[in-house]
Amino acid sequence: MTLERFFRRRPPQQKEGTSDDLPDLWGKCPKCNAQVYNKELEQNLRVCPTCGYHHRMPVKKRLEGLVDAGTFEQTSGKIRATDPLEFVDTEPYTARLERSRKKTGREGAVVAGRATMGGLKVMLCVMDFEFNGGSMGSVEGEEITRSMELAASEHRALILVAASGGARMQEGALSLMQMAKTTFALEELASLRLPYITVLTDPTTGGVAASFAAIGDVVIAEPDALIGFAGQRVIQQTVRQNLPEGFQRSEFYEKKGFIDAVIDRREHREHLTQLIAMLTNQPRPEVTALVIQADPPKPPRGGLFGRRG
Amino acid sequence: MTLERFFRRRPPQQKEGTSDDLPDLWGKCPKCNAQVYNKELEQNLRVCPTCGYHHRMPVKKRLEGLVDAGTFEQTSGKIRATDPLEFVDTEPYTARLERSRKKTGREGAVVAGRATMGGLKVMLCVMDFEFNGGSMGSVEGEEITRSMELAASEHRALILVAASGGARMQEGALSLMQMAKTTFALEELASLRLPYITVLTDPTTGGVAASFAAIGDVVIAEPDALIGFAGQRVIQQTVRQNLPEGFQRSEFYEKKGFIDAVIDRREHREHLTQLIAMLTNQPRPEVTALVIQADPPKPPRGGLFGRRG
Amino acid sequence: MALEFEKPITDLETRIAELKTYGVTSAVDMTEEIALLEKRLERLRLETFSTLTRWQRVQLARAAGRPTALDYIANIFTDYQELHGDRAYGEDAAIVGGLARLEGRAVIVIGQQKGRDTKENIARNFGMAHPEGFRKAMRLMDMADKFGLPLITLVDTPGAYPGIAAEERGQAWLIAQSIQKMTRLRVPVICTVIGEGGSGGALAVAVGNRVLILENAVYSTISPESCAAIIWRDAKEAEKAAEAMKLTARDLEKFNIVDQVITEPKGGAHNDPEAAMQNLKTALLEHLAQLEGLDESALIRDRAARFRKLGVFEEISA
Amino acid sequence: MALEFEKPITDLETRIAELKTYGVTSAVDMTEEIALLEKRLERLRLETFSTLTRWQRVQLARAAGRPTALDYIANIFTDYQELHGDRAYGEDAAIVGGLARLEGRAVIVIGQQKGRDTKENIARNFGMAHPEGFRKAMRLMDMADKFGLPLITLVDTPGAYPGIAAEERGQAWLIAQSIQKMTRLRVPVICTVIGEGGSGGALAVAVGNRVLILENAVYSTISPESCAAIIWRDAKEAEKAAEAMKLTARDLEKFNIVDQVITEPKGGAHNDPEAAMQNLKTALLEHLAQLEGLDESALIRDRAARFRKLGVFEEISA
Ligand SMILES: [Zn+2]
Ligand SMILES: [Zn+2]
Repeated sequence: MTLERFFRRRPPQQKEGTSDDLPDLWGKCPKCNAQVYNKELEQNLRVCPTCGYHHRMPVKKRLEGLVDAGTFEQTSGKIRATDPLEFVDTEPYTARLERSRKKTGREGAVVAGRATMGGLKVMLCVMDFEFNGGSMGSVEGEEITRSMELAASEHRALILVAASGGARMQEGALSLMQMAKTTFALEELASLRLPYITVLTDPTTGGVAASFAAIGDVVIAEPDALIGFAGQRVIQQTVRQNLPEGFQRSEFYEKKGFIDAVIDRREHREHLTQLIAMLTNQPRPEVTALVIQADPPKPPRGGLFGRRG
Repeated sequence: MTLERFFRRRPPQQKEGTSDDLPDLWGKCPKCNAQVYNKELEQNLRVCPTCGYHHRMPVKKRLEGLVDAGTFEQTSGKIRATDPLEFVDTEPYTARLERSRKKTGREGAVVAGRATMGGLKVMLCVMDFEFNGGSMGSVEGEEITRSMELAASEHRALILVAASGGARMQEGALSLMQMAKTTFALEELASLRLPYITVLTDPTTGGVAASFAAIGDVVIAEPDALIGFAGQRVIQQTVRQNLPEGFQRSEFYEKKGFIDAVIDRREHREHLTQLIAMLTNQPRPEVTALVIQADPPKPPRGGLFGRRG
Repeated sequence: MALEFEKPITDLETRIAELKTYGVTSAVDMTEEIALLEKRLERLRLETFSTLTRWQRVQLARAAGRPTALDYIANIFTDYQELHGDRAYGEDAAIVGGLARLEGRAVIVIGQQKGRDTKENIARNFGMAHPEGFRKAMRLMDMADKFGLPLITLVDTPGAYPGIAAEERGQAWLIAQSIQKMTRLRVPVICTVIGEGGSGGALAVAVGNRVLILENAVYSTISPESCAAIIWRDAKEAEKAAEAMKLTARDLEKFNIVDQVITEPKGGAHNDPEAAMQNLKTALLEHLAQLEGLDESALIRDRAARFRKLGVFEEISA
Repeated sequence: MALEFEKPITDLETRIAELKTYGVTSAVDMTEEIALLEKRLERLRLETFSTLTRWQRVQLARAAGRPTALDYIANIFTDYQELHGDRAYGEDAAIVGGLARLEGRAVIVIGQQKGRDTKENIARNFGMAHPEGFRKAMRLMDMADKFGLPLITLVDTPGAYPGIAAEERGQAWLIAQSIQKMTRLRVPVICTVIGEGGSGGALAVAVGNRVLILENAVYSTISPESCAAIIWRDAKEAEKAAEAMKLTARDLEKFNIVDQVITEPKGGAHNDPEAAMQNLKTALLEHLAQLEGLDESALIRDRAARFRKLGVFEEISA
């Protein structure tokens, strides 16, 4: 599957950004310091083979790792941000937008589209932290809302992969309103009993954490992702004490009861597919092994999908 | 209003128990040690005029303090307990039952009936702690269930005044099942948008606390009432430490978020009436002052019913 | 306590009062002078309040003497009966609510409550709710929904509380749940920003069929101070940030984020609370009358449609 | 670890095993003797287990080697995917649950989970849930309801945990809420007491269209020890209490508290877990097949009618 195919619906005037491929080199894991060959890291979905550290994942790579090969068909990218507030701080908002566009080759922080997973019809929304910190402006809210509407009308389960610093300041309260707008759009999905599953990745904070990302029928998270409403600096300034070890990380919130399961990225494909199949009471799909996966999958946390009994 | 009128539907074979009137004497408040003339205490709905201590309230006195004079019409008392388990401990269950019957003049720990409050149609269930510690057996569960059904069919709001040590051991799991049976009967009330309000009095614990008493649309409690699932002795044996001051009392649970308001008994009549009127969107009823009330009512906690604005 | 920009006005008020006293005690007739000065005062007030900067509005929205939710509740409604608790963890005094009557009509009212003095502010955490506060609000929303009672909310919070315990108990999730709960209510929902509409903590109780705002209230996705801290790395640039953020009632009206701006009396709500309350009451009654014509599913559709339109972007012509 | 009354059986088993070894090593033919002894063992087992006292059943229901909820889940279901958390306060390991398939049919399964060793027992609080455990169960029930998935619960708890924190977080309210949630589910609900059905903590997840129970499981409103402590002021009288309480599967069947008693293999579920699981699986499939014929409101009515009948009393002829 080529990347072109992945993004065949991208409007022609948009240039593709960087390839997202890692250079053909050795790198160093920021957590365990182990040397790792980038090709191997890539094949391992950017999870450190030594310690399991989850590197940030470019959107295209993530989609490749999730859906049935060649089935992703992009629906997003037909709208673009304007500057309704004429917001200027150290530079105009329009300049910031332009930089994000150049950097990512996108019009906003949300990539959405149709695909199948194990043959099941799904809709996916993946947030791109590289676009203005994954912040939620009018475009992002609209993309997500349209995806929800499309999922409902085409009877697809919806998977949303969150990565966001929160609301987009430069769009003021318009940004805030996206939290409500997207939530409204979930109702039609719910009434059709279509599953809505969210995947929280590092970081998922602010207005995104406090709206559509939090209210998946099932909420899973990647290991060690930063999650929460308030930023750690703000909290520290408020309470004037050190934050506890592991505070606001995936494992913390799993223990606090807010996340269904912390799941290794390499298991998402199988896990999400089986969840959707069960929630919609469809026969058990066989999920084809991911070609780019190099090492054998680890035993899943908190439950097994292996057939037993 | 005579007590006979209050209980005119009591089956004739039942003898009335003790009069429930306090003897014409001076008594001593167990909390503040103040001397109080019993007649005065009675007029004050058995609330200590000095410190506000709430003495236990006999069922008839409570009904008298709540409903429009002369409107109570008893519906309970047509069934009686048997001894399905043939339970014998230090004495047979039948002997225990007989003692409770003699002591209270009732067949069970629940007195139920129709009435009006400020002219609004209500159904009331009041538990009698004097009957086997207000424990819930088959008869009690059935009385409450029938009251709920009757309230639904006659379109009445339901007020339940709880006082119970919990399940009735001597009826085994049959007692436990009453927790579910009564809860099912609430559905019809809910679907008709009829309010169900519970009043927790000292003590409300065990299976009663953990079923119908807890799930009122509004849950109010008398001051300083003992409330909770597990008994304090059991908790102490489990955790082997002293229980905190005020643990499991009304005020404790108000602070912990489980009770809508702790309300002085002398305000229940007005409070409950206005609540029901608002929940059913009926015009504001004028509640006639309670004749037996001797001292001026204290300002209500947490809100006023006085007309303002 | 006058705000900085109100000083010239209050100073002049003091002078006039002094002059009046002088006139009485000295038996010199100052009537003419006083009349002139009072006209001047009137003009000064008008000038000041018709040219308020956004930052000045922020200050007004937060002014210590400004009426709080419970003040509005006590004056606009009757028979208020406060209900407490979230049935899960605790009672949060930063959010109040219960049953009340609005011109006789029973409603559920929810308010974000700031303190009226330091002591109360500490008890109410300056109007910043913890998760249990939002859960309490949700319980009241459920009650409104179950009994078919209109829901009136009064928004006034710097934001959800950014503390360790609040995050531990899932602040993000509770805000999201509260928003979702409001999208589903089968009753008329009217929300009014009466002071500060701070971010997700405000939105959590502001998903209404109508969203109203008082003239000097503000509503934003972040406080000007925090915005300034992020952009200029200096919270003191808040004035600059407030200008950029377009967070005033009139700004929000332009983007359809609010449906009506409720006029405040001259000098702001804190100068004549009764008048401000009367204005809000009139608006609430009008909107409620409109909404009571809609059935349950129409109310949900109306609310969804209201929010569906919010956002500004352009279609790319391929 | 054999229970006291199982000792004669296990002793005889040991003897037979020794004899077999002897037969092999000494080359003396013991076939006949062994056959005789094995018949004797069979008879002994039958006698013991057909005349179990109630107190012995209580001990069996609590036996250390008895299969736990997760054992049943692993063997009866496939594709089990555990989901965690209550979305409000915490994750409670005393209650487990998630999505799974029962012969291919997707269901929600909830189990009360005791530990299989001391360490796990501490982690799982001996199967005694806190409020967050019941809230977690309720969340799974909501999921079943939303997606139309049958709900299967496995009951095995000494009771809800009687601790300070549990009471502080509203144990009574959560049990009541969970019961109420179950009364409203629009899906088939089948509950099975697999070990100890302890009081309100058990009932909180046992309000089903069908309530099944394993042959040696018990279900009661209080533990025999607590009952004895109250009545005789001596927990050691538990045996006497157990007799009085009529808490065994067969007792409960008489009062229609359970709909079916699932046969356990000879010597109890712990002696042949596979067989016990197979028996339960067969029963679950049968009952599920019956219930899947009912529509949503019929399922609720069926469940309500089942519980409406429970209780024993007599009408007073006036
Ligand atoms: Zn590493
Ligand atoms: Zn006293």
